[in-house]
Amino acid sequence: MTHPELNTPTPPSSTGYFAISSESLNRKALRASLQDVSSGAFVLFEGWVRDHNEGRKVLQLEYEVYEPLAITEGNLILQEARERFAISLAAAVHRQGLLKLTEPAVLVGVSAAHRGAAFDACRYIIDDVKARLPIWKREHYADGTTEWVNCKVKD
Amino acid sequence: MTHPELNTPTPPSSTGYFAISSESLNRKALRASLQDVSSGAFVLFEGWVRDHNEGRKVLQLEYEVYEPLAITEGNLILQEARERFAISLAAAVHRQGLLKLTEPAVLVGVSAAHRGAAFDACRYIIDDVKARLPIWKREHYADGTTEWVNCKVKD
Amino acid sequence: MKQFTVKWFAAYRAATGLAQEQVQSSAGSPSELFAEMTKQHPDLGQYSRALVAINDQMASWDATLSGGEQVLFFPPVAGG
Amino acid sequence: MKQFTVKWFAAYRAATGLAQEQVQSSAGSPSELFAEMTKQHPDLGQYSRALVAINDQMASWDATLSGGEQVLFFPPVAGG
Repeated sequence: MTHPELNTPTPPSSTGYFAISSESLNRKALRASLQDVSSGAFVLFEGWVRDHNEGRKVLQLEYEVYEPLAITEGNLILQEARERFAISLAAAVHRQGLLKLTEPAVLVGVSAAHRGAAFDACRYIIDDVKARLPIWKREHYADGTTEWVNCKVKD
Repeated sequence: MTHPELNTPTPPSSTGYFAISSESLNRKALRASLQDVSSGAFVLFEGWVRDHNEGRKVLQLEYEVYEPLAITEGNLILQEARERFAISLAAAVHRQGLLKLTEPAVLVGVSAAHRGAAFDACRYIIDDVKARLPIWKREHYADGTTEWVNCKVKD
Repeated sequence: MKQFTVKWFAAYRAATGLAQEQVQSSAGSPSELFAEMTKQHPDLGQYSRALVAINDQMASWDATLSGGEQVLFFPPVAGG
Repeated sequence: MKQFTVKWFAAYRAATGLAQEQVQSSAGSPSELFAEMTKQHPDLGQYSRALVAINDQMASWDATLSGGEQVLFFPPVAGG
């Protein structure tokens, strides 16, 4: 069963959007889409690639995304944030494919009349993006091996 | 009594800095100063100028800063944040002078290994910057009048 | 016996060597289906179970499978 | 009588018409000094009291003034 309609990124709505990108993430475009003259606060979260994980040197990072569900679930998280917190606009974009160490893996931006709601909503969104979206990270180590992060049964 | 040594902005330290700027704030420079390969999270707060306040249309905004004390107190707030939260680097910069509506009034950036500390520290810093620093805002309204914000005794 | 399309992702795909397979099973839930599949693909045992989707909708491990569904097994996610 | 340098900022400067003035006073604390100044500059009464600094250090309203200090009266701050 295919869902061709889910393979088309949801177009930016009037209250924000969730997107998956194979290109370097564009902070300026994200901020511009959230600009709003009635908002006094803007909070941006950026996920950065760390060069070490559990003692191993990381050279590059790869994200696999199951895009149809990541996009619908991502937009659902944004919708929940707008319902729970008094915010103006919210948007998020997540990388897929190979990333260099200096590139951000995810951006979450929220504008609001007041800062409390902007902080709370931004944190809610990134927490749920990390916990609920079908996105997996594979680290490529200096010793030539790779590993899917956080997948193994804990001993 | 003069304190010429306090009129010199504190130079960027290895763990961040607080600054006052008469020019448009530079987000890129702030982020670059907080980049750190051991950090997985970056949180940026931006204070935006709203076009209305209590029903009146705001055309532009003016910040008066008592710079010697603002800089020492601002750096003290950053130092407190580094002591209370497990963060890598923190910096903040606040505008003075006349601002257009599209310009940010303040930027606070925090990098950390994990996002919880980055969010908590960023919020701590902006809360205290707004409450403790000798900075005053004067709104210029569409009807030609101006007012120092939040100064009047409440009825 | 019912028929399912099972899709494997990330570490699961590496463990099974498959991106997708057609499965005959009497499993009544994703939980039962995953347990059966782990017998066929013992390497799955080293990975934790995380989320499951049915026909591109997030679903519960105890959801009812009637047959004909596409079942997506997701290893622990790691976005951000 | 002690001598102080008092500095006014923002709304206080607008209310007093002064950025700075030399003051003779027997006030023992910033709190007492501000109350005295409000009698001289009645327009100060419409504004709330907020923070005070002595010799460029944030201070308490009940701090001891010995004379010779520079006292900075800050109206309610509004950064960000």
